[in-house]
Amino acid sequence: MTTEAVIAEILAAHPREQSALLPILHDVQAEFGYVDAAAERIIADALNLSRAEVHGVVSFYHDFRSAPDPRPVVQICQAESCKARGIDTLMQAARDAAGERVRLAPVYCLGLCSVGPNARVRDQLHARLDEAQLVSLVKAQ
Amino acid sequence: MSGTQDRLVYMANQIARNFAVQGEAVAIAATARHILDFWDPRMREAILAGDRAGLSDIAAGAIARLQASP
Amino acid sequence: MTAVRISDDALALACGADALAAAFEAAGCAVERVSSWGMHWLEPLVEIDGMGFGPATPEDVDAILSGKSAKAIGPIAAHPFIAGQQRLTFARAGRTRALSLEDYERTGGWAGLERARRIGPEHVLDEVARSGLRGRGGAGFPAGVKWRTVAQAPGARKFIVCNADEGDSGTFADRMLMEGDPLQLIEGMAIAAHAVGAAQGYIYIRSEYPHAIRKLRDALKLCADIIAPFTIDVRVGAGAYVCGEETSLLNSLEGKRGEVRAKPPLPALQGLFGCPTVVNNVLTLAAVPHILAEGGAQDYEARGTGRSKGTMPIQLAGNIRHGGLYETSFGITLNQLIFEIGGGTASGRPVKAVQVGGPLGAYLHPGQFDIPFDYEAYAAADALIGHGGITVFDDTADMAALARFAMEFCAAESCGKCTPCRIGSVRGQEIIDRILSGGRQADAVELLPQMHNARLAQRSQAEEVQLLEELCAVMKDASLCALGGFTPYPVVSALRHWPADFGLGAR
Amino acid sequence: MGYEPQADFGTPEVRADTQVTLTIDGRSVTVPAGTSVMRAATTSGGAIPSLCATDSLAAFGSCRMCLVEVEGMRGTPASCTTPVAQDMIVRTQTPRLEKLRRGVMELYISDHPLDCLTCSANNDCELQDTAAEVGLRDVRYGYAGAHHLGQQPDLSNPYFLFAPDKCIVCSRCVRACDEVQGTLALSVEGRGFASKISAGQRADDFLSSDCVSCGACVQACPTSALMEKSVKEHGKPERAVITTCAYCGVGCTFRAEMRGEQLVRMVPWKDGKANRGHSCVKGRFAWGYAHHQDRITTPMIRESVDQPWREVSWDEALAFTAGRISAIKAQHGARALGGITSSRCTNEETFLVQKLVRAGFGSNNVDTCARVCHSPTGYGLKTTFGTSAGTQDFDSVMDADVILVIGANPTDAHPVFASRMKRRLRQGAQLIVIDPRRIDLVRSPHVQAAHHLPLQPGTNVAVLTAMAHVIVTEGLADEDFVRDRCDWDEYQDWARFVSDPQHSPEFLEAVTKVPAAELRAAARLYATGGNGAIYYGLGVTEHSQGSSTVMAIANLAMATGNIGRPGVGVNPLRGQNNVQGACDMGSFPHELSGYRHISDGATRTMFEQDWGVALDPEPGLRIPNMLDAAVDGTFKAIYIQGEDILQSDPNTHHVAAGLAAMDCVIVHDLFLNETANYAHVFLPGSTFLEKNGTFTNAERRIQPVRKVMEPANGLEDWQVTQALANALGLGWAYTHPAQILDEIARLTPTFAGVSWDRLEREASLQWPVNDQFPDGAPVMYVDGFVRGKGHFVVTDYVPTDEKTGPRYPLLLTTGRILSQYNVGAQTRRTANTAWHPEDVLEIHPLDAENRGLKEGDWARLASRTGETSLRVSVTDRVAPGVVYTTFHHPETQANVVTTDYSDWATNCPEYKVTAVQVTPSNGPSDWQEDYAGLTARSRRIAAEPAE
Repeated sequence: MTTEAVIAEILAAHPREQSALLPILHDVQAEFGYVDAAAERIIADALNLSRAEVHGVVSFYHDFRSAPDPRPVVQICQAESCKARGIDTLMQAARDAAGERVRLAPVYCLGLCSVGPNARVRDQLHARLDEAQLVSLVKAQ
Repeated sequence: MSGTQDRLVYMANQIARNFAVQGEAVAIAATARHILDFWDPRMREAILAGDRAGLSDIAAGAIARLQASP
Repeated sequence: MTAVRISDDALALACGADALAAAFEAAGCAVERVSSWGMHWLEPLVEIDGMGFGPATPEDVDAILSGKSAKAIGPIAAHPFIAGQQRLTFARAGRTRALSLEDYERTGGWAGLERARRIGPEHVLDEVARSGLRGRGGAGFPAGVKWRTVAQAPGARKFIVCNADEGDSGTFADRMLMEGDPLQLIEGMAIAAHAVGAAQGYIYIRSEYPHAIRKLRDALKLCADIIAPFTIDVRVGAGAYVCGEETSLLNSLEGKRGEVRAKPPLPALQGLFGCPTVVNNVLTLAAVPHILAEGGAQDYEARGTGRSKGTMPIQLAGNIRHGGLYETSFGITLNQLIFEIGGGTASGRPVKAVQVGGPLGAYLHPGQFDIPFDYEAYAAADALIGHGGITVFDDTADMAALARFAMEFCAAESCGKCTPCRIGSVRGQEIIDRILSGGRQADAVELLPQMHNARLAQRSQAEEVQLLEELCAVMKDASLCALGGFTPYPVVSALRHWPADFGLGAR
Repeated sequence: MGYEPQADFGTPEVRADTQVTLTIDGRSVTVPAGTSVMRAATTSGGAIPSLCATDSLAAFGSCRMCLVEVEGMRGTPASCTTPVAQDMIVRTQTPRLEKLRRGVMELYISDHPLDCLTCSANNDCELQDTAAEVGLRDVRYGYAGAHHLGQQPDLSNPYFLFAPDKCIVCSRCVRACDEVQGTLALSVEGRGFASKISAGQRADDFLSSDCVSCGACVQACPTSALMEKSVKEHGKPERAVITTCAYCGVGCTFRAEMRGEQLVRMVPWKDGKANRGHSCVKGRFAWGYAHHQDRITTPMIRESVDQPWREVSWDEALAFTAGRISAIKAQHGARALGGITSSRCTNEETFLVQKLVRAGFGSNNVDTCARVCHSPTGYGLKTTFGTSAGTQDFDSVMDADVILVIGANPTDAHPVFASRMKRRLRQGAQLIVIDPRRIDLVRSPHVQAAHHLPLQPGTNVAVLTAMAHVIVTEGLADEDFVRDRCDWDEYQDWARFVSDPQHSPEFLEAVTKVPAAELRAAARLYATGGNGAIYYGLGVTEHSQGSSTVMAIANLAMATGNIGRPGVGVNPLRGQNNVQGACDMGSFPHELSGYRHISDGATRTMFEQDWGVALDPEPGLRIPNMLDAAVDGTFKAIYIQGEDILQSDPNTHHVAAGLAAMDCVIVHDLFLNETANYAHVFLPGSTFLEKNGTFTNAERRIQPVRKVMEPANGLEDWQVTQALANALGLGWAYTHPAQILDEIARLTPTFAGVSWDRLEREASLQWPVNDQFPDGAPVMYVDGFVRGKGHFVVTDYVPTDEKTGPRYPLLLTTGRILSQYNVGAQTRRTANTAWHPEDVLEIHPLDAENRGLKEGDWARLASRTGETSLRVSVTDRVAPGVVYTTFHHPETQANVVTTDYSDWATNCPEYKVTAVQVTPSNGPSDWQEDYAGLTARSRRIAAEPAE
């Protein structure tokens, strides 16, 4: 299917209202891994919004990317509870393991604050990470 | 449309056609009144003097009325 | 066949609960996935006939089944961590399956909603007011007052919005409740809808909580008939901490940039789509079914201290030995929570600081650990309870780095609307860096001869500290919302109590 | 008047029944409930520093400069977002507030350029002013931190630039685009410190974005981030003159901001009641034609049109002209002479031209461009309501619940009013659009028509009759209103007529091509949706049944009781700035000012006594009749002020033949226009910036036009007309247009209370202004119709004689575009050509494919009257079988193909329906090339003035 057709299918599953914008963007992001300028235009037209509005929304939220990034992503919690449990001391090793191949994305809290350091890969959660576990998690991607 | 006379006949017929819905008697009076109100004298004179063959019944009635009491 | 109960809460999963459950099934057991008891250091926790084993791994299965496991903790319900709590909101934690209508009804589910429907909206509003329930999201605003405002506001359309954008580090009670007892939250929203005359509700969950999102969506399918004609949609955030602020959450729900709105107008009068809207936190709404059950309001009102009524689900997090969910009446102290209940630090080192109330909360010094857990008492100490998260740090913590992180976090998550937050948080990081490097020389621009008014002399470390304090005052008093307004709490408290970490003498 | 920005109260005015009294810094202040503390403070003379607040936009609360202390309230609330309360005690200036404001300002300046003295906003910058107000003396953060400096400015828009490093991210531009203009072309991109203003998407600049260049964002910007290029070029203005725009019929008022005789910028005047502080790309920016090198400033004459022009003195030009006119009059009589008044000129100038024709030439052969635009409005509304004008003021739209737009394209042709309409639509009013094209209003961000009826061009009457059928047969008429206000017998006749099954939507669907169910739904909505307001334009009038359509509209409004209060009414959207005024001033050949027939003895006597001459009691020739008579040899000379009939009137060949047949064509204009190709005398004209007088807009609002600069040719247009009159021996002695206005008031009952002094005091008046309506009438017929009872007229659908067939299978309809105005004489001489450099033909994809035409291809557009070539744009905005173009460019001359079919009652040309064929073409047609050659020859000017 063409990009337009896929987006049309996504749009068909949602009401044509501005309040459906985030759900639609989530679906487009999930489908393609990004929401680019062309997608912004199609969505704007469907919801009768201006393309500036849609672009403003897309660029506001960290979950939406404007361009493809084929690298696997490991989200590592950098918030206080994980700091209290030593995440900062593991980051250099994680960065070394990731190199250019894996994208390490900071996340501020996964809600597992009593068992950090924590990481997330897609919907898989990982807790009580030590350096070896974090490095192998990054390398496994 | 070629020529002023043709054009005047067309105009008179067009006016008549739009008044026609009100019935012939009213339409003749209204068409005559309209021509009197809005046409330059030379136009009125020209249509009175010219060939009326192309006029519709209402338009012809209106022109006749104008001729009777200009 | 042995019946084994293991949590399917995200935290248990992160600790390996699925592999453990598979191992028990492989060993021929009937595994039932239940909510978490909230004793996180024991997750994955295995329950067989009321007896607990944890934290368990697949290697422990044989020993557990043969009764020889060293990980046995005895009867779970009698564990001091559980027995010492006053669980109202988390009464079902560990005891029921999240998506079992049967379990829910058996444990008193829907009683509050049924009674609410019986007594009518006016009495519901009275009872919520009488219970003294205050917003659990952080602001502590009386729920009864908010509901009544919405109920009385003119407007054909009204909404119930559940703020489940639990972004504070050190908090996880919302997540646990949504994953473990979603029906209770739904029941609370249905009661609110009945009270104020709303037909539609939304639960706004952060995208970092995929398990909670799935559980709530499934739960809503199960009970759609029960809450009808009220309907609820689950909406997913998109990576914006600031959307935990209620007005920015509303903008996000409307499909807009998650920028904060100025108040007034209050959301209770002009909220979602400009209509009167109840915006309450998960814990606030989840407390409502108990309050609406027979005698619930009196029970609730009877607990707590001063104007802080009822119970608070406190979250013990960070470097703590016994971390988890601890629901108790207001008035408890940090000393009790950290040392008696939490068992001190996980690292075994001395406690240096405790941050209460998430990234916008003050760092409390051990000298302040006797302050009673109470909205007003904390406010008096320039601290806040927030969402009840307690993050413990041991003596390796660098409080200057944490202060800088507070500014960094604010800069990363600022919506960008108001100036103190948008620019101030960036300048805050820069000043802390300069303080740590001992002050600063005039920069190239200041040294230009055109810059007649700029000061050419070095700015001393003390002057930079003063500038940081003034910046914090500007952010605190001038920011549009709590993100910019409360970021100074961790910064100023770190500076005040641990000046040495900033390279300063005692102040 | 000196230069000082208009006062800004920070937040919009609030209207409330209750008043609240509070204390601000010890002063007692009383304001309407709901007013912000900021506005209350400003009103009472104690402005609070602010940056994100401006009174054209809803309070936003982002800059945090306007914090105040309120007794009993925690913290320091922002005064812009805090409403007043009874007995509130506010302090706006305390040590704590001073410190906070200075602290916030210190943050702003830590990320802002420091080159105030060389900034184009120097001394006209709110950031600079506020920094001064809060006493910022040093930025202790230094300048080495993170910042946004060094970003390249966006210079893409011809008129303004965007310098992102001067932006303080207050969002005023974004909010202005959203709230005031309604285009939503701007957004904030990113968040936090990375927030920046974005025109459209990441790759967009202002020119490629949805921006319509209305200037609202530039107006809203508190710094020089968005700045007029003209200010950058010329410097800060030093004086300002309030005047009225000379583009469309909205009648926006502007501050013309001047430096010496150089116009620096036009800024919408916030107190203007027509525009309420808003503007469009034409009025705001497209004024460069006034300084254009093409301006002719010296009179020119020639014996015959094959000769080059000869530049001469005013005296020689006037003597030459008077000589020719007198000679023709002597030989052929007064009725061989005539004139055309201009809807672009002032009321006073228009009045003088018709006076010159009637009293000087001695004929009633005077007409105006309304002949070719809104003459059916005059006829239709006078017949039904009794007055030849719209019923409402523009503010009325804010009370409308259902807005019916028929044959109008407000976002292009009346953009400032369209923005108000869109604001009301965003508030929830419902919209019905009746138009062959899917105009922008049908669907654009946050606006969606409830019903679009894409009718076959030429079937307006059928569609409106079908709507009436639904309303009457479904019992939706407001019979109480009709019995009270209208002639009941006539209503019953009308109701019987429309109830006929032959007028049902289902029966007429074959004619109108409008789905019957959709038409029924639209009719029900209009009749039952609350206040229903009809807005219409030239898509109604420019038809063989233009007058019938106007009356059909009036019938609908009366039948549903939508007359006589705010939010309802029948509202013609007038094309040119003073087309209402030109009609009011007696520009039609059959009537004197105030719409009184020339045959009425009492009226004529009044004029004859005042003017001291006898007047011809017979109606004169209309423009098309003048051209016919010229060809016939009975019409010999014409004085045309500010019109280009060759380009704007239909059937160009016929117009050219008429002009060529005359002995004396006098063109009085700014430029050597197309008509001047056939002229013997060219009298240089003055722009609206160079004269005093009044314009009357579409809501009957009379507003002053003030001289901003001296006329380039030395004379205002009324002075030229007077000089010509005096060359003919009339002895006029007006020294100021105020005296002409006094004469108009003396001779015109509906203007009795109008005077220049009063307009100076009250800024505008909506006629009628007389004993019955001493303060004018924003909404008409509140207490009944002028003619007594409202008059229902049965309007039969009579199809046009212009029919498609095998040779000409498509229907052409014509219209306007935002950036160009009318024949383009002004706008083509500005940077507006960036948006619309040429006329293009819109064609449906199916029709394009059948003809092998692709986007941008040249096509030959032919009708039975002529042909031209232009590029095509393939779009489904038009239905299959319909093509569309604009008529702004003489290179295209779209009117070469339009016919001389016209409205039955007024001879308003049928521009909107022409049967055409479209075929591929290699480029401009032979005729276009010949015409270009003719124009070049005709515009030759002799190198040396003849002795």
